[in-house]
Amino acid sequence: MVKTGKDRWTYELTRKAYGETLVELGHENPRIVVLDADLAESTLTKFFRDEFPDRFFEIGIAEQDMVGTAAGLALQGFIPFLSSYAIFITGRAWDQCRQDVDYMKTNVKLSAAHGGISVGKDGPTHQSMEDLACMSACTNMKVLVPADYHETIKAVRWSAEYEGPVYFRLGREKVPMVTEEPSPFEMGKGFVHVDGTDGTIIACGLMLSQAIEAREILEEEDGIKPRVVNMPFLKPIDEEMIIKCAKENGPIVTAEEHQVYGGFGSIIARVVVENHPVPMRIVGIPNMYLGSGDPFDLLAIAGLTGRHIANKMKEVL
Amino acid sequence: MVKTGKDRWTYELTRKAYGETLVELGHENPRIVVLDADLAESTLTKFFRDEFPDRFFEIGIAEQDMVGTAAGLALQGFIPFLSSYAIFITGRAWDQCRQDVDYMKTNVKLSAAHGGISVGKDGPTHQSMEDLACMSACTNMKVLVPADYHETIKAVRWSAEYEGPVYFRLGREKVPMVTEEPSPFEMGKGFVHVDGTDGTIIACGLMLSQAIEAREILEEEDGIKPRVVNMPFLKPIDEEMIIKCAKENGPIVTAEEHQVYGGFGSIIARVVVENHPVPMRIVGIPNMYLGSGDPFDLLAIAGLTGRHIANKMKEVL
Amino acid sequence: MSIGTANLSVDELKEMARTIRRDCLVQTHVAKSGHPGGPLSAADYLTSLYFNYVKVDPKNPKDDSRDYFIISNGHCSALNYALLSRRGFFPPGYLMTFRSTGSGLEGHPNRHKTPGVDISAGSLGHGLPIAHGIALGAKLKGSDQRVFVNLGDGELQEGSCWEAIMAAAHYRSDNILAVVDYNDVQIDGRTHEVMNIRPLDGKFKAFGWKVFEGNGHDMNEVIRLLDHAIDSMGKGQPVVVLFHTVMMKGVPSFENDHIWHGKALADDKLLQTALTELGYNETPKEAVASYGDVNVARGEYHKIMGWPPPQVCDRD
Amino acid sequence: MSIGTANLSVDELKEMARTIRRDCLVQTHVAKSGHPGGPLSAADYLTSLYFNYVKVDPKNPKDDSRDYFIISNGHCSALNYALLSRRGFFPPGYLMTFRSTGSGLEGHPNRHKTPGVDISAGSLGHGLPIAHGIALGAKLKGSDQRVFVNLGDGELQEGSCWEAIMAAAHYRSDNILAVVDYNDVQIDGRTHEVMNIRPLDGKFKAFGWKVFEGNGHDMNEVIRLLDHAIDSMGKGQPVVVLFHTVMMKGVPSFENDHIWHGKALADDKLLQTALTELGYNETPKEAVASYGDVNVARGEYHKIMGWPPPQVCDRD
Ligand SMILES: Cc1ncc(C[n+]2csc(CCOP(=O)(O)OP(=O)(O)O)c2C)c(N)n1
Ligand SMILES: Cc1ncc(C[n+]2csc(CCOP(=O)(O)OP(=O)(O)O)c2C)c(N)n1
Ligand SMILES: [Mg+2]
Ligand SMILES: [Mg+2]
Repeated sequence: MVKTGKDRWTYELTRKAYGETLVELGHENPRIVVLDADLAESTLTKFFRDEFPDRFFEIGIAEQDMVGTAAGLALQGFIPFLSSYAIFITGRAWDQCRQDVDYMKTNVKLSAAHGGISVGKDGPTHQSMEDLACMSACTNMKVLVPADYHETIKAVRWSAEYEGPVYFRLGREKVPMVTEEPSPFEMGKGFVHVDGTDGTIIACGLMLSQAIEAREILEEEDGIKPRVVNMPFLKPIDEEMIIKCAKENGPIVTAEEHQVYGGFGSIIARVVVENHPVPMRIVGIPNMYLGSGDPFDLLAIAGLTGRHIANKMKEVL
Repeated sequence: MVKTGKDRWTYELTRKAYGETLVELGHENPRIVVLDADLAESTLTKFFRDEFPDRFFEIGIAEQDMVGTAAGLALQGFIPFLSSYAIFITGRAWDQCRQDVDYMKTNVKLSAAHGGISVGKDGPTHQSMEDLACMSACTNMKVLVPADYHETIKAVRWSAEYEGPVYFRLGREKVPMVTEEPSPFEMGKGFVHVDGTDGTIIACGLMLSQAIEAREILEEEDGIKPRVVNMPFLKPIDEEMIIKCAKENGPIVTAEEHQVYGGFGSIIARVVVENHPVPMRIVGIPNMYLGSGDPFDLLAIAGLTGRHIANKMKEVL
Repeated sequence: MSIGTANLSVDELKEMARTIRRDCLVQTHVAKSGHPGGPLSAADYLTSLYFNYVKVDPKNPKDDSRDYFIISNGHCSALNYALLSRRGFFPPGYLMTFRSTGSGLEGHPNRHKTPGVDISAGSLGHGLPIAHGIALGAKLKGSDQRVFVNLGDGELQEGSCWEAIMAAAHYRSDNILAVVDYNDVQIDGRTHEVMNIRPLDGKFKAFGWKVFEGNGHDMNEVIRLLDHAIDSMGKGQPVVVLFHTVMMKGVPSFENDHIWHGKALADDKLLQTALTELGYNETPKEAVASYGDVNVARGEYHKIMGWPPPQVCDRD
Repeated sequence: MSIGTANLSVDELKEMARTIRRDCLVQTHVAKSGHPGGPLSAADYLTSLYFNYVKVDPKNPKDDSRDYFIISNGHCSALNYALLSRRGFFPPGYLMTFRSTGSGLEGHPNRHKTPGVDISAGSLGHGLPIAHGIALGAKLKGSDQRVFVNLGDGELQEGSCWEAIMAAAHYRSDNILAVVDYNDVQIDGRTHEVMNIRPLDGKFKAFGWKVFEGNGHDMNEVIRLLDHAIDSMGKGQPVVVLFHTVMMKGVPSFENDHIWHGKALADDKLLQTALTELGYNETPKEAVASYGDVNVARGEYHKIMGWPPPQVCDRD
């Protein structure tokens, strides 16, 4: 039997990777500065705050001001990483993200903690299901969702080097460690995580673990071997990889911890219909609020599981 | 020669339809109230203000407060229509739209003036290219873009009757009158505007006029007769109509005055790949800021013209 | 029962506040998550306000003539639920479902899932604009409903609060009373160190509000302040009471430490200390057990909400 | 030329302000769109501030030691452009491309397209947070750059302004000076009627700022106020000057009417009246012609920006 569910993986916090990497970057580059809006204890920018108090700006509960202030610091040549929960960066400060960061092309890194419904017990007001749609619509923004601890380190380091606006989304809970320290990572690129011949599952964020489980279920139950692609970047999206998968393997199932409207699957669907139409299924939050509860319960209710992805692949193959 | 461009149509302001219809509704239903954030002179809620000063709430330049206040009025049983520019409702108050209107399911109507790049000379800070992505991602929100003056009247009247959150987008400029007073209108429905057999062009908002021009260009130049569908609702999207068009006519070209990420075309692409994959082209703003300038210049630069739609249809047929 | 207040004596209010503190601690203990700190700092003055001033009918939560009571800083949900259940909207036993999957008592209040909750809160800075909309609506309807809204002091860093503070004064909305949990604590530390909001009285005054200020834990002072504040309503100006409070008040071992803002006393030992300090002679287990059979409470709650009967599942 | 101020005499400043008013009226006239009202109310004090206090080098707009000058209410772009061109950043002739397709002088300033523009503005309430970030950055770099930021009075209704006002005081950012165009007008009417922001001095003081207030049109008073204000910088507190002004000041037929907030004197007759009232003995045509050949100016501008030479198109 395929091992699914909680016990199969080793888990770690992506925000821990973030907090730790910021400290390393702080030592390497004096231009790195960090801002938070009264969530340093939770986003783990507190590691940086405690190490570099002069380069840490606590803004209090004022996300608009935080984003604007970060843009100002960027104009002075600094590389600001700012943190809050995904829903508050996107919700409270979208205009600032759009005008002061995206339109002005300031070198600001929007680090969005607590993305997705796996926020769990805090409930819908804290669960961000729409941030990827809102941020991907921004013209210059690079948008990515690292899969796990290792990939978060790479994403944060890449963000510091890349000159321009970046939005990356982390989670609240510990998530399965699926990539390795030496796994590949490159802007705008997806990577074949497990190769296969029967359709492709393309996933980002914590859904990569579920995509892997889905593949194992499919192989065991039906001898179906889909390719599994890890695609951390929503923008730029890896068109080449998507087209290649559509051509080589046919049907595609995408998986994301996000509302199906405007998210990862929609972006991929657009590439598919414009280049090489194949049947698809988009696994995401089916346009509903999940309520508050245990993170894994909520993911299951929303259909964000390996089992669900596997069923969708069977439907479409 | 197909008559294209400015001279072909009669033009009228959608916001005029909005302002006038609000006054009619105000007479019919004492529960209608209107809010504005220092743009009554421009959104044309001033008609309502002057007629019903007690039911008009000027909030000043404070969009967050306006949306929250509207939600409060809705809790008291009123039917609030609130107005600002699309970019400011979406940008400054997305969190309020999401939490106080969408999540709380309050009966608030978000009337977004000055959508799209046809805002023109005010430039990118005032041109909303992302609102439809941000709003369609909201779970309970109904999202629509009326094509013209007549359809705006229907949209406003429908909004007043429908119980729940609605976002509709109007424009700054006068736009071609393409629908008739008796043209059909129904929640979540698209309508065949001109029938045809060779592919389908699906458009919303001012792009409907360009879709019609595209059809005429195609017929004249190549004898191609695509179906033209007017689809004002992005959410709920008319899946049935989309699937029917894909099955009957094959290729689909969509046309919207919005960033291609997360907009109208993406929503339709998702329906297409999940139900009946056909080749598509998505005509929208190609991930760029347009600068300020003459509205029709900007539309042409972005490729939002009948000619461009026609070329895309040729590509895909 | 009909619309009205509970009209408790000072001693009854004190005892009720103690009960409610216990409710908050046990809820968060059982959920192993949630926010105890703010609830304990606001417990005294909100108990007084909610039981003795706010007119509601627990049997008819949507009564047209009710006063509105809004806890804008929705992370104080445990307090909100404790107040509602003790006021009679639903059985206290249901508090033990707090934050569990499927419960009506969500991490942050959801107006569709809890009787007596007027707005869904959680994102800070939303309550006052909504409250003001309700207040404007009351006047437009010609109703003498009043709107009471609780704000966190950290919450007042949100610009959206100041927009609504400005607007309420502009509209001379004198049917709104705000109370502020001035505990000088927020997630990242002391409010005056994180992002100083002082002088809060000066700020509210400059924005056109009538301001009262005092100790939020001395029940006699609380009543005096609320009496004055409510007398000041209806005079062309919105009114605010700044209640100086102490986070985790009532359990001295935990008082004033910002780490309890959002951290439950999940550990039995911690809860034991707190219960003892609150004057309860019981173990955490006994405390939880005292709420009775959660499935019975769940059944009653579902009946109140008109929901289908709950499925009793093993996990509880 | 190097970094510094233009150091004009009072009479020169007055004349410069008159020139700049004309620039604003002619720009919006030619564009048949844009905002003349705010530019004319801020013309006197911003001319004084920009020419005599803000240290810049027009030949090196990004000079590392420059002061920052930010017009947060970006709809006053015509004024921003007039100030920049008269200060020497680009030829005034280019003003005649204002708001036309492809021009660097967009409807609202774009930092990538206009030399001397430090931020892209247009959405109100953004300038102060950004300015404060720049100020914090200056201190962190150990630079004595100062940040000057202009705010509209209507703009101060945005909560985001109060967030930044709070933060600047919290951080004791004394290298920032805000000036407010207190013209009591915004799009929908008189600011005190649309959404009253008074008392603005009391609000800023309660938020911890040092406040100066006076007449924004009396050039001697403007200079006195700015001298005092700038002397007050560097003392642990952010500083603001509230300049009482009159919308469309300088052209009495149009003064104080909110319809001119965002309406150009597109009509020749209207511009004629205004030019005459400003003391210019010329027709609108002559006024426009005085700016010279727009294609020459465009060529120079493209050179300054390092853009490819402009394509001369028929429409101009
Ligand atoms: C808009 C928004 N930003 C951030 C948060 C995260 N958050 C929850 S509570 C809190 C601190 C609130 O401080 P305060 O209002 O003083 O409440 P107290 O800690 O005293 O209970 C923060 C930052 C939020 N809920 N909403
Ligand atoms: C966030 C935002 N909301 C609304 C607008 C539209 N708008 C442009 S100018 C203006 C009025 C500004 O008033 P004020 O700051 O007093 O400037 P003045 O009219 O005096 O020039 C408004 C509402 C905007 N630009 N940004
Ligand atoms: Mg507090
Ligand atoms: Mg003004």
